Amino acid sequence: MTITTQDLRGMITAISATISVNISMLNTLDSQLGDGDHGTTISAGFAAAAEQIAAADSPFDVLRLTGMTLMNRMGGSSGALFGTLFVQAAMSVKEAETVSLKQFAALWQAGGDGVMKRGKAAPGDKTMVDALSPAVTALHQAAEKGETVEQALQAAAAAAEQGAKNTAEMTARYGRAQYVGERAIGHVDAGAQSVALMFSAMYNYWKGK
Amino acid sequence: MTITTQDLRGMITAISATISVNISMLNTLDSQLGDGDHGTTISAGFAAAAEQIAAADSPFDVLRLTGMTLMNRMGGSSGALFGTLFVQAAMSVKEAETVSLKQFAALWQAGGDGVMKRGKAAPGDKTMVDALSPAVTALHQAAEKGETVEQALQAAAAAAEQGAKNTAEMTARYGRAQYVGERAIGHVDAGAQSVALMFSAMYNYWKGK
Amino acid sequence: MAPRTKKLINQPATILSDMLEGFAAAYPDIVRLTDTGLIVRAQPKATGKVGLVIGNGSGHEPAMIGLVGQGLFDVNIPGEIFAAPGPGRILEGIKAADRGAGVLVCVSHHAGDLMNAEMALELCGMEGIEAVEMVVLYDDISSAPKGREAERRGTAGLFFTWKMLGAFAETDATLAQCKAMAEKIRDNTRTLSVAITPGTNPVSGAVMFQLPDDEIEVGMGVHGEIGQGRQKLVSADQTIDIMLPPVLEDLPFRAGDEVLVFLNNSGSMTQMELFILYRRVAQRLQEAGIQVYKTYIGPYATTQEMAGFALSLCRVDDELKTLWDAPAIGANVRIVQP
Amino acid sequence: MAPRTKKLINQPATILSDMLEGFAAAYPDIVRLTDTGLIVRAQPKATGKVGLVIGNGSGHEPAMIGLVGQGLFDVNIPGEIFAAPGPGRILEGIKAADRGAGVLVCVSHHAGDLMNAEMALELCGMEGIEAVEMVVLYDDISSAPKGREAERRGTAGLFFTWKMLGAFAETDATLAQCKAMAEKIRDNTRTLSVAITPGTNPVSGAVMFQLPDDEIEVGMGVHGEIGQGRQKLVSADQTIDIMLPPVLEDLPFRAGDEVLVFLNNSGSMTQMELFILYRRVAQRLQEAGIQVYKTYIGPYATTQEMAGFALSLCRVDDELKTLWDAPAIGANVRIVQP
Ligand SMILES: Nc1ncnc2c1ncn2[C@@H]1O[C@H](COP(=O)(O)OP(=O)(O)O)[C@@H](O)[C@H]1O
Ligand SMILES: Nc1ncnc2c1ncn2[C@@H]1O[C@H](COP(=O)(O)OP(=O)(O)O)[C@@H](O)[C@H]1O
Ligand SMILES: [Mg+2]
Ligand SMILES: [Mg+2]
Ligand SMILES: [Mg+2]
Ligand SMILES: [Mg+2]
Repeated sequence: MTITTQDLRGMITAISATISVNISMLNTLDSQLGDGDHGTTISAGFAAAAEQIAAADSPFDVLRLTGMTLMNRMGGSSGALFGTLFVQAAMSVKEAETVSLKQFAALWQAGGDGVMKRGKAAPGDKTMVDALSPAVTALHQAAEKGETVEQALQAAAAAAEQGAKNTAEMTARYGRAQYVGERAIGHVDAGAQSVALMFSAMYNYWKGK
Repeated sequence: MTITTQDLRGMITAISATISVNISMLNTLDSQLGDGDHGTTISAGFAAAAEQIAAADSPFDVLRLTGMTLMNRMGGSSGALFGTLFVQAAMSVKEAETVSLKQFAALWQAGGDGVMKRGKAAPGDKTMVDALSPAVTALHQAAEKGETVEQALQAAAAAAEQGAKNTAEMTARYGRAQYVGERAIGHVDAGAQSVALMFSAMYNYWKGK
Repeated sequence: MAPRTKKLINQPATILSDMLEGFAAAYPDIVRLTDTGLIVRAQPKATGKVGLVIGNGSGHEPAMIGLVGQGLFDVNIPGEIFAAPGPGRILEGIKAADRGAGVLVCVSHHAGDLMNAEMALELCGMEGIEAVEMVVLYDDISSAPKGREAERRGTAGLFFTWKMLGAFAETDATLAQCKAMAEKIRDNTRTLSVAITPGTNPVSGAVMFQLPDDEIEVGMGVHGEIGQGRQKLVSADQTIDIMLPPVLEDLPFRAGDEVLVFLNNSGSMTQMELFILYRRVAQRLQEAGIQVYKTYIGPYATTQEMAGFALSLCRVDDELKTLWDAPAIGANVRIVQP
Repeated sequence: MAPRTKKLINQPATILSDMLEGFAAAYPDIVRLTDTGLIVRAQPKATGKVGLVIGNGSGHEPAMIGLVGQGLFDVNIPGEIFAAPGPGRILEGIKAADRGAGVLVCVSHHAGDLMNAEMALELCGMEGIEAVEMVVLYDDISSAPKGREAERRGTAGLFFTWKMLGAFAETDATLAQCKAMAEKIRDNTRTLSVAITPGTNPVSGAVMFQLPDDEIEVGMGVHGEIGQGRQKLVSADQTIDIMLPPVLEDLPFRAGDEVLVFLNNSGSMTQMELFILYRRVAQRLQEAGIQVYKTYIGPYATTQEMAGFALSLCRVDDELKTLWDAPAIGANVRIVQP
């Protein structure tokens, strides 16, 4: 079973819808560690992206347009990082007409690598990387085991959610949260929670189609 | 019995001492109706005046130096008005070597007229005039009745105190208190209270000498 | 002693002298602090020109120490916080400003400023100093009704007079002409202020007035004097819609008029807010057919860290436009054309 | 919707566009707002000169919209409140600043600013735009220890770079020379900030940090980032005595050096306090044998209505002195010599 351009458009739309109903939750998380705008910012970014991709007609186009829109609409570090995630993901499916589960795992891997290169944070630094990285691992494992896309997304969503939860135990070395020091402990990172919501939205899209 | 230059110097010194122990009371009064600095301001003025007059050798000199010092040290409207009070008082004893009770009443009359001319306020406008004006009347009456200076000062002090108390019932047309409107009612005017303290200090000086 | 408010001062008694020393040390090219506490120009203007002097209570910086310099005042006599200087010091200021063509004593209309200036002029009379005139300026439409303009307070709009009178006094204008020019500018200026949050008095540490979280005070004076009344906090556009019409009606400013616009920052307004407010002013003036010649946005007369602003308009003709565009180089107020 | 803080805005979503429209309307002689939301010079500089560009989060006004103009920036790309603009908009800014001699993209070192500028340069590479360089600037000694200067944040001291680099880019300097000049100024600049009371985020309405009534935060960043630690509120003189020594030691500034001094008003400090603080700075520098060439006191990078200030020093030689004295005419920053 492969993932089509239409599926990717549907997933971006689903992410946008999910994020939009979680704006104040994400703002609240960000207000513990940062400036309290993450929900507002990322929701505006995905809403714009969901509009922009209406006519995108290849996996590359959907992902690249999403990334460019996030970058320019969100601005700041999170725009750069979420934008890079999708732009780098796009680069790994440049010629593809559809995306296999293996390719799907690889594109998130490429996106995640782009984020780590751009932002310097590694797993354990209390950022979006802490949700992204286990999700990518889960996708790879599912692909190796020959699971379905739905099973893979379910596992990725669960791994991302757990990864986000785990950030509560960490202190931050990057982003505004680095300035709150030990006071960060006990609070989930907003960007990691957004990544968890992204995978959960993609799983729900797939389950419901 | 006449009032000598030395007496006038003693009275200014007594005023300075009395005002200095009432700074916060006067500031508190002023903070109800104005900017809360009247005690600080007038105390600094009289302290400087008491220093300046050490070598003054005529009633004119004592009063004029006091007035000039108040003006320049206090600044603002109250410096102008308390300064004018003493400068105009000085002008009415220009040549005198000592001051009779009648002259004493006349010099405060002249000072008070100067204040009213400079500041435009009349009795009833909730200003220092409301303490000054009854004190002057009391001095005139005592002089006419042939009372002693001590009796005259006692009556003037009582009249000024009552006059200050009466300002609580008034609303203001001059000074910063004009901006608080009806909210002024119930509060004694700080400048009127200072005038009452002045006469009370002069009475105590005389009683104690 | 412990500071009584959350302000970085040393002690209340030395605020004025500490400030003046720091100010003069920062701007030696522009001002000098005299032994008697006057702020005078580092380079006095040429002889034969009218001297401009003003005394005022301190605590409103940049007013007025920041307005001594080329194209502005010759001498400022700073008083204690919110208290005009006494007549003796004003007299010294008058003497320091005299360049042989007379001195104009400018008064922002407040009781203390006026009384002390009057007394200083009486002292001039006693000393035989003759070429001295006084001009009393006012602009605040909230402080007395139309028809009783001379009872109004001097507030932010006087900035127009200082700037243009300052330029005029750099020419060969006579003392009488300077006084007439000040009156001309005054009579074409109208101002209305609004306060959002109070400042604190740096001497007493007292908050200068109370204002509920959802209210504003329209007509606030520069010392926190209560104005026309409270209103609900509304949007920036609605605030301008409340403030501009009474200003326009008072002069009145009419279609076809050309104006200078000034938004005075009372202390802690953000520039962000002032630009948002100005956007609406520009829109409304355009609708009214009134043309903006130049705009000035910034602090002039502040009330410590009070948040609020004054909206001030001045109707200009060609003569005033030329005076506005002339360079003004005070320590904290520099008007130069690109 | 009801304003969420006691600020005069219309609504959070339109803060940026409302502000830019009002700003451009107020200063048509100096700036123009493009359709794509860039602030560019009203009169572009002559062809053959290096273009200077900077993108940044808004909410720090006058930074950086107020620093576009003669002797300053050619183009500013204002981002949303406290968020750097994305790479696509920076690319537009680069194109708008190009006068045929290349463009220097200036970055105040913050993660978002740096990442977005890097991406913009990658876009330039993809589009074949070659004469573009990036320079990353930092000055805040509290944000990383000595020896790790390149990790430090860009704060108020960058004002020195903008002013002098701006003057340099009005000459025939090449792109490489401009970049080297920016680095020279950066490497001679050190800054330390202090915050007294917090500002509020105009979008969320949230107070940006908490500080007890009797404490100050030394090392505060321009977005309310916590610094080195809290200290008790002390007098103005004592505050300078805490702040100046680490600044002097860091470069180090030595006896015989000549310096520019800048006190940045973070928002709602009174000028009164800044002059009182400057007095002590001048005293201490004199004691240390360090000569002040020029002083600048005023807002540059504000954090909304936060009360606080930054103390910044830049060591200058004859070349830098000449650049400092050249005229700079931005909308809200005008440096002209008397
Ligand atoms: N260097 C980084 N690497 C990875 N993720 C980062 C980095 N910096 C910030 N983030 C992510 O961005 C999130 C904050 O996003 P947002 O609030 O939108 O931006 P800002 O901090 O500029 O307000 C953080 O929760 C974190 O997950
Ligand atoms: N026009 C006036 N005529 C008479 N007295 C006045 C007038 N204006 C003010 N005062 C007196 O001055 C007092 C206030 O003095 P003070 O607090 O020292 O000055 P300020 O109001 O400038 O702070 C008032 O309480 C009032 O008695
Ligand atoms: Mg955030
Ligand atoms: Mg008072
Ligand atoms: Mg007072
Ligand atoms: Mg943010």
